[in-house]
Amino acid sequence: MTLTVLYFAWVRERIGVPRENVTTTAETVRDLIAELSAREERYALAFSDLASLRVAIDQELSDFDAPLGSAREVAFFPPMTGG
Amino acid sequence: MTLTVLYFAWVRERIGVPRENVTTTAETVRDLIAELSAREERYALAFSDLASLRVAIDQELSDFDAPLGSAREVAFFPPMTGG
Amino acid sequence: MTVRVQAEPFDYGAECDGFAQRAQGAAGAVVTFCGIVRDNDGTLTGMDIEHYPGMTERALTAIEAEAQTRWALADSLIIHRHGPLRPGEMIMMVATAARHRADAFAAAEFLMDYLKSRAPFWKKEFTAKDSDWVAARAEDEDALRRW
Amino acid sequence: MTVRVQAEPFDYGAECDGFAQRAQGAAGAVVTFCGIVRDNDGTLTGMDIEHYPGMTERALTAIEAEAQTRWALADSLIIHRHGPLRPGEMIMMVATAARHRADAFAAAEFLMDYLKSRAPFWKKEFTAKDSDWVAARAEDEDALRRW
Repeated sequence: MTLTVLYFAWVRERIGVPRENVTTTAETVRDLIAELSAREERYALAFSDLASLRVAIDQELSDFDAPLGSAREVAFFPPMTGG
Repeated sequence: MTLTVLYFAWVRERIGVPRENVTTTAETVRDLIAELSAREERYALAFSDLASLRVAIDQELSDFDAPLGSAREVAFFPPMTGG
Repeated sequence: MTVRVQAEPFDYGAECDGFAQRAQGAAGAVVTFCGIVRDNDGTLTGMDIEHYPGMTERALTAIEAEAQTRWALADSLIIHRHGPLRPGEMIMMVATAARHRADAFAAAEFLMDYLKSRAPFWKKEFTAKDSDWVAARAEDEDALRRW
Repeated sequence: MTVRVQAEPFDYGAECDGFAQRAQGAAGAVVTFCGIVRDNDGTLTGMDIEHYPGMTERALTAIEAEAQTRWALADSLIIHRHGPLRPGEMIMMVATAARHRADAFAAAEFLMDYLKSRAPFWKKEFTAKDSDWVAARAEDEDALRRW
């Protein structure tokens, strides 16, 4: 499965790109994070504290144990600070 | 003591004037109401239900047992409906 | 802190804009409220607002001063009209500016709750058939208890 | 119900005016909120707001729809800017119109609470020395629990 993975705010800055295509066999968000973290230090750093991260699947807020299913877009970002 | 007595909204309509000077020896608002009510039917009618009336002494909300003291202006009106 | 009691219409958009412009820098949050004459499903032909000149300004100023002691406000504004109004016309507005939104919202609601029941205004509604003084609502009196 | 996400400034006064004009007749109460970039006692030189195009509009539309189911709203509006902003500039606004003021106030506060913590915006603040992402405040997350 190939996903578009997006990063925002300091997650984007740590990983160094705003988006990338990721080919993965991960079943859950948590699996995907483990896979990316194993790849390179910059991912491990960005994902080191899950409590300070949020995830959206196909533009809907989700959680780390959510199955990726037929997701096309996964986004990682810090807690939102709009308004 | 001579007071300026003001009436607003339906109190004004029942009494028939927006304001008048009243010479009185009343010690409290309640005394003044009794004095006016004894004068003419229109006052008795306007003052018949004190629960639906409010009073201000010198432009400050007060209550029926308040002493008139050196008041110069007493106003009677229904509960307020601003906003 | 500003209080204006007037028969003339006011320009809600211009008032909001001016208020927010003056708040810029000091405040991060501006809340405004505007009250409009409802047409009551088309039955209302007009409204007349009576007030107590002198006491009205005193009461509104006191309500604003009380809000100022309760919340950290950068500024506040109350405008209230009196006299004849048509359905759809704006009756009054309040505006509050504060560092954070919770203060601005709470103060605006406080100003509204108090001026509804503690400022000397009385509304008379006119229909094609008759006219009647608007009765105070128990929920407006109850609303004061939360402060 | 309107949602606008834009880099351009918006005219708060004109938006308030237009919103209130459209509400006239149906609604008796209009509430607006405007968020302004605070200068943090003069230390802030600017702000940059990042967002998630696509998800932002979806999230704001969903928040407005939720408000619509909870309160009897005649109308609502959300405008939120992104990109670089200077101190004193307006970041965003919401407006609500309802028959009674309690609904208009509650819905406006609900929209604010939700868009603060559930719409994908992130603020970065710049000073003369450095820059940093604004941390989410625990009290903003807590504010959601009252709804």
